Amino acid sequence: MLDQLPAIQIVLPLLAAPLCVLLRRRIPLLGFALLVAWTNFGVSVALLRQVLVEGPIRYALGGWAPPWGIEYHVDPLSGFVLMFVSFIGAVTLTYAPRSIAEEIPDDREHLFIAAFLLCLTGLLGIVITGDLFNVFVFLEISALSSYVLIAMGRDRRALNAAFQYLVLGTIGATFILIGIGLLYMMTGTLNMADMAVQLPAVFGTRTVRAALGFLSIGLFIKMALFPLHGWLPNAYSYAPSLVTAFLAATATKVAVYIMLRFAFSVGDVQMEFGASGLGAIMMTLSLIGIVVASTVAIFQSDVKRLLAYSSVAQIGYMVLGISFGSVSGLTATIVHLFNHALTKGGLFLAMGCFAYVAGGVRLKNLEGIGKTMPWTTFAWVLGGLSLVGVPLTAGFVSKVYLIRGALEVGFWPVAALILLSSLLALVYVWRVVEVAYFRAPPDGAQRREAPLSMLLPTWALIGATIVFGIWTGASAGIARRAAEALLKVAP
Amino acid sequence: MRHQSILRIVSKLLIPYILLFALYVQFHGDYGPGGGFQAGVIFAAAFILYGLVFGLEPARRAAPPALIERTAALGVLLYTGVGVVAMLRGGAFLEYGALEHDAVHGQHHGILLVEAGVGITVASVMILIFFAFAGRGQRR
Amino acid sequence: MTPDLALILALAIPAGGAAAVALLSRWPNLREAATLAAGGLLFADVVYLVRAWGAGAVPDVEMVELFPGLTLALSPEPLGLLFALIASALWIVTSIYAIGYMRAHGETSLTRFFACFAVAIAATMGVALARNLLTLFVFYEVLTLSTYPLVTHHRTEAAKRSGRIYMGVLLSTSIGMFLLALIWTWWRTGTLEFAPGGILAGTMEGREVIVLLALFAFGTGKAALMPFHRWLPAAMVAPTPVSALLHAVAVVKAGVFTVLKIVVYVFGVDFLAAEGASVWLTYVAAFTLIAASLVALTRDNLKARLAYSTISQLAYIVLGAALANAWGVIGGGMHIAAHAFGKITLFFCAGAIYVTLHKTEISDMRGIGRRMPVTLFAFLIGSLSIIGLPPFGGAWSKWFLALGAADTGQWILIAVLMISSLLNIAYLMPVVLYGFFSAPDGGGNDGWAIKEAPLFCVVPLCLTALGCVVLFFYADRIYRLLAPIVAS
Amino acid sequence: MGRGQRGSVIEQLIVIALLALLVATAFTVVRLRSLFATAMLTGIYSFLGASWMLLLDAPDVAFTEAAVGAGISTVLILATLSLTTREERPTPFRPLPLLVVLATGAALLYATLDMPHYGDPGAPAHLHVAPEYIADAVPTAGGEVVHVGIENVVTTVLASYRGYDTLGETTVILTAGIGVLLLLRRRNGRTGTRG
Amino acid sequence: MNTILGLFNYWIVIILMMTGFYIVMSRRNLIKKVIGLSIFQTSVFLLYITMGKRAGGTAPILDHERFEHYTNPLPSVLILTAIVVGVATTSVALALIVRIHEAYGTVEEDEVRGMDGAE
Repeated sequence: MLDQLPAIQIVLPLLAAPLCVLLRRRIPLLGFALLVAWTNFGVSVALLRQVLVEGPIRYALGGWAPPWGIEYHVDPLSGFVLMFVSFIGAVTLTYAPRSIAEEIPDDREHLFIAAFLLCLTGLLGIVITGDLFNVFVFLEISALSSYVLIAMGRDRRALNAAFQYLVLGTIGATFILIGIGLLYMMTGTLNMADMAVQLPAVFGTRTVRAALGFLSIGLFIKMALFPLHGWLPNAYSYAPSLVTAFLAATATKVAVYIMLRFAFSVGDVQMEFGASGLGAIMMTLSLIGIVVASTVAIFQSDVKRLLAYSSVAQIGYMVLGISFGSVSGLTATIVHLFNHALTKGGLFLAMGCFAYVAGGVRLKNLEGIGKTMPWTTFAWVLGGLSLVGVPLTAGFVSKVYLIRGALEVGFWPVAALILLSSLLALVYVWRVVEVAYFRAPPDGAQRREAPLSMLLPTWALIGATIVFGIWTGASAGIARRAAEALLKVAP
Repeated sequence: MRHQSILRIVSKLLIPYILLFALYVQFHGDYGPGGGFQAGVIFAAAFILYGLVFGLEPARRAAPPALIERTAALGVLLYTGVGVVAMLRGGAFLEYGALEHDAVHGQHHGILLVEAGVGITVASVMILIFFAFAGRGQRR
Repeated sequence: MTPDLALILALAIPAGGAAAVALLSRWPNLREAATLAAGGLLFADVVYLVRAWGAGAVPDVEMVELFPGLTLALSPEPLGLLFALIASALWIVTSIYAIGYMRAHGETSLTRFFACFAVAIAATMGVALARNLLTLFVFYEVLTLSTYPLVTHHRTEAAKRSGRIYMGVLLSTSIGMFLLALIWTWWRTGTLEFAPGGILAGTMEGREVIVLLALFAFGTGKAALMPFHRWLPAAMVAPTPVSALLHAVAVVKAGVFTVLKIVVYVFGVDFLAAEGASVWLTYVAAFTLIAASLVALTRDNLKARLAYSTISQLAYIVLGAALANAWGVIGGGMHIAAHAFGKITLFFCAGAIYVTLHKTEISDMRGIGRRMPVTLFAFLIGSLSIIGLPPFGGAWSKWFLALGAADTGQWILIAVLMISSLLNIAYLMPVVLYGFFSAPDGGGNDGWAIKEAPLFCVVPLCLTALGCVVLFFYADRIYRLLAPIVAS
Repeated sequence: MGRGQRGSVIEQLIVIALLALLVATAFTVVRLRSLFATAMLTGIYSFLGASWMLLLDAPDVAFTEAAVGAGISTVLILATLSLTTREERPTPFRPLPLLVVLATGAALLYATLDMPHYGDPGAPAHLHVAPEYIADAVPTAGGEVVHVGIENVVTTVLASYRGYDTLGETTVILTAGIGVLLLLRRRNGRTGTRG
Repeated sequence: MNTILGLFNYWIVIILMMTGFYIVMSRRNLIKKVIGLSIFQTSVFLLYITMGKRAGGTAPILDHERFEHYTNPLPSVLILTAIVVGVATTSVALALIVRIHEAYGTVEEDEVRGMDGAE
C-alpha cells in the first residue's frame, strides 16, 4: 500500500475527473470532488513524510525499468511541491461551491469540476514524474484545462485572455518540446536521472546549449517571467475567482519547479550557469521584472490586476533565488514557492469574496469595505503584509533567505533592489488598505460578510501564511533540505 | 447539404465500411500500423460524415450527446482501471504483466484493453467536438 | 512564580488585555477596567522581574526558531528592564488619563483604541526584553503596525495623510535599512544574540563598520534622527493619550533604546570607540538636536512644538550612544527615563488644556494658568525637567551626557548641549509665562473662573510631574542598575 | 541522406520533391488571405508531411498525421470558418515578429551544427534506449527480461513501455472534449458571457 | 559536403518550423494564428521523425528473418502523443475563437483589443 503512494497521488484525481463527468448531480458531485481533493492532500502529506524519513522514492510505472519505462521520482523538493499544490487544490475546491453557483452555468458544473481536477492532475503529474517527455504531456493537460477554466470568466474579455494564454502557452510548450527533442537526440534517453549521467559527455556541444535555451524560454513563458509575462495579467484578471486563486498559487510555481529540475537534477549547475551564462540572464530578467512589475502594479485600479502584476514580480524573486545557485538562494526560491502560493492564493480567494458581495473588485467597489466586510478585509491586509514581507508573515521568511543569498554571493545592489521592491509592494498594498478603511462605504451598504464556505478557505490560507511566518521549521526547513539535495551538498 | 441524393446513397454505402475499417485498425495495431487512436479518429469520421450528409439531428439521434459524453469518460476510466487492477493484483500501476499469471499474456490483454480505452475516448470526443461546433452553427 | 514565567507574562498580560478589551467591547466600564487591570498586573510583573534580576536571576525564554540558529527569545538586561519599567508604569497612568480624555472628548470606537493600545504595549515589552536582534526587530515592526490604527484613529483625510507618512517612514527605514543591516550582521557573525562587548568585533573593520552603523542608526526610524523624523510630527493627529504614551515614551523610546542596545551589545562600545566609527553619528545627532529645537521654536501648535522637542531630546540619547563611552551610555539610559516622565507630563497637560478649553495654539493660551493652575504647574515641572534643571530628573541625564562628551574631548558637543538647553527654555517657558502672567483674552468673569480638566486627566499628570522630582532623588538607583552594562 | 543500401535514387528524388512542396505550401499559407484556401492548404501540408513520415519509416505517425492533420483539424477549421469569417484582414508588416523568428531559426541552425547526421546509425538515439525496444527485450524493474512478442514495436512502446504517456494523451483528449463542451454547449440559454 | 547532406533535412525542417512560427507571431487574425500554430507543431513532429530515421533501417515492425536494422520507434511514439496533444489544443483554440466571434463580432485581434480598450 505505502509503496503505491506515488501512483495513488496521480491516479486519484485522474480517476475522479471522468467520474465527475459521469456523475452529474450537483450535491454528490461536489461531495465526491471534495472527498477526493482532501484525500489527495492526505496522500501527498504521507508521501512527503515518507520521503523525509526514508529518502527519495522511485516508482517504475508499468513495472518497466527506467530508462525504458517511465518512472516517478519523489525527493524532498517534489514531495514539498506536491504537498502544497494538492493543499491549495483542496482548499480552493472547498471554496468552489458558492462561487461556481455564482459564476458557472449550472448545466456545466460537472464539466467545470472535471476540468479543475484534470488541471490538478496535470500539475501533480508534472511534479512527480522523472521523465522529460512525460513532463510535456502533463504540462499540456494542465495547460489545456487552465485555458478553458480561465475562459469561464463572466466578462467576455476572459475569452480573449484565455486565447492569448493559449497561443503563448502553446508556443512555450512547443519550445519545450524542441528542447526535449534536441536533448534526446544527443543522449538517446528521456529519463531525467539517466540523462544526468549521459549529459556531461556532450555538454559542451552547441546542440545541448541550444536545447537549454529553448527549454528555458519555454519555461520562462510558462512561469510568466518578465518580459514573457504578457498572458498573465489578463488571464488572472478575468478568470473566475477560484480559478485565479488556484492557478496563481500553483501553475507558475510548477513551471519554476520544472526549471529547478532541469537546471539542477538533469543538468549541471556549474556548467549551465557558468558556460551558457544562463544565470546572469535569469538574474537580470528577474531584477528588471521585480522592479517594473511592482511599479506597474502600483498604478492598477483593478485589484485583481494589481495582484496579477505583483505575481509577476514575485516570480522574479523565485528566479532570482535560482540564479544565485547557492543553498541560501535555492532555499529562498523553494520556500517562496510555498509561501507565495499561500499568500497569493489567500489574497485571490479574498478577492473572490469581495466580488461575491461587492459585485466588483475595482478600487471603487472596495470603498469602505473594511467596515462592511471586516473579516475578509482583515484577511486581505494580512496577506498584503506578507507580500511586503513584514515579520511574522511567510513573506518575511523568503525575503530574509533571498537577501542572505544575495549578500553571500556579494551582490549588494541586488539585496538593495529586493528591499526597494518590497517598499513598492508596501505602496500598492497600502493603496488598497486606504481605500478599504478610509473611504466611506456607499450609502445603504450594510455590514455583510461573504458566506462561511468562502470565508473559511480564505482564512485557512491567510492563517497558514501567519503560521508559516512563525513556525518556519516546517517550510524553510524542508526547503533547505530540498536545496541541499539539489546542490548535492551534505546538510 | 441539400438535393445531393448521390452523396447520400454513396455515404450510406460507405459508412458501414468505414466503421468496419475502424475496427480493423483498432485490432490490427499489434501487427501493423494502427491502434486505438487512429481507429477512434476513423470511427468518429464515419459519424461526422453521417452528420454532414444527413444533418445534425439524425446524427444526434444515432449518437445521443449525453451518452457520448459518458463514453468519453468511460474510455479514460477503462484505461486507468486497467492500471488500477494491476495495482490491486500487486503490480505497479499499469503493470499489465500482473493482470494474469503469465506476464506475456497479461501484456497482450492489457494492451488490448488499453487501446480499446483510447479508441473509445478518442472517437467519443471527436464526435462531441463535431456536435458542439455544428450545434453552435445550427441555432444562429 | 518563576522569573521565566514572569518574562512570558510581561508579553502575555498586555496581549491578554487586548483580547479582554476586544471581548468586553459591549460593556465600556468593564472594558476600561480590563485595561487598568492589565496595566496594574504588568507593572507588578515587571517590578518582580527587576527584583529577580537584582537577586541575580537571569530568566531566559525561547519561543520559536525562525531561522537556523535564530530564535525568538526573551531575556532581560538592565537597559531593557529600565525601559520596561518606565513603559509599564506610565501605561497605568496613561490608561487612567485616556479614559478621562477619550470620554470627555466623546471619541468613538474605543474598543479598537484600547485593544491596539494594549498590543502596542505588548510589542514594547517585546522590544525591551528581547534577547537578540531578530526578536527586537520583529517586535519593533509589530509596534509600528499596531500603532498605525491609533495614529489614524479619526479616519479623516488628515489622519490618512499622516498615517501614510508614519507608515511610510517607519516601515521603509526598518525594512529598507534595518533589515539589511540585520541580515548582514547575521551573515557576518552567524548570530544575532546580544552579548556584552558586542558580537561584531573582529568580523569587520573600517568603512564596513561605518556603513553598518549608518544602516542601523537611520534604519531605526523610531529614533527620529534627521532626515527621518517627519513621522513624529505627523503622528500628532492621534488622540493625545497616544501622543503622550506612544510618541513620548513607548514608540520613540523603543527607537533610541534600539540604538543604545545595538551600540552596546552588537557593536560594543570599545569596538566602536576603537574604530572611531561613530564620530559622524555624534555630529548627526548634534545637528538634529539643534535643528529640531529651532523648528520647535517656530511651532505655535503646542503638540507640534512638543513633538519637535521630543525629536531633539531623542537626539540626546542617540548622541549618548554615539559617544561610545560609559558616561554616554548611562546618560542616554537615564535620559530615556527622565525625558519619558517630563514629556508625558507635558502631553498630558496639552491634552487637558485641549479637552477643557479646546485650545491647541500656544498664542491662544494667555492666562490659562489662572483657570487651570494645577495643570499648568505640572507643565512647569515637566518643562524644567526637560530643560535639565535640578531638582528634576532631566538634570542628571544631561549631566552624564556632558561628562561623556567631555570624555571624548569634543568640546563642541558640550557647547551643543548648552545651547540646546537654552533653546529648550526658549520654546517651553513661553507657554508657562503666557499662562500665568498675561491676562486671558476675551476677559469676562468666566475667563477667571477655575476650570480644571476632569479628575481622570488631572490626577495622572500630577503623578507624572511628581515622577520628575522623584527621579532626581532616586537617580542613584538607576545609575546602579545601568552601571554593569558598561562595566566591561 | 539515405546512405543505406535501401536508399534508392528514386526515393531521394521523391523526398526532395516532397520537401520542396512542403516549403512551397507553408510559404503560400503565409501569403494567402482566403482562410478557406489556407485551411485546405494546411490539410495538404499535413498530408505531405505524412507522406514524408511514411518514407522515414514511421507508418503509424504518418497514418495518424494524415487522419488528424488532413482530416479532423481541417474539418474543425472549416466548421469554425462557417461560424465566423472566411477572409483575413491584411496585417501591416511589423519587423519584431520577423526578428524573433529569425533569431529562433538561427538558434536552431546553430543547434544542428553538432547534431549526429541524418540517419547516422551511430547516433545516441539509436544506441542507447531504442535497441532493447527493437530487440523486444526490455528489463522490468525486477530485472528479468520480458519478451512481449508484438510485431509492431511502436504499439508495444506506446501501450506498455510508455503506456503512462499514452494515458496522459488520452486524458488530454478528454480534457479537450470537456473544454469544448464547456465553451460551446448551449442549453437553457446561459452561455455565461457578458460584455 | 558530407555535413550538408547530413544536415540538409534538418535545415528544411527548421525553415518549415519557422514559417509556422512566423505566422503565429505576425498574423493578427486569430484563425490564422491557430493555423500557424498547427503548422509550427507539425514541423516539430517532422524534426522528431527525422531524428528517428536510421540509415538502412526499416519501419519498426519486427520481422527478424527479413530485416536486421529498424528505425527508432521511440520518436514515433512520442510524436503520436504530440499529434494528439496538438489536435486537442487546436480544437480548444477554435472553440474559443467561435465564442470570441460571438462576443465581439470579429476574429481580428486588433479590433477585439480596440473594443476592450473602449470599455
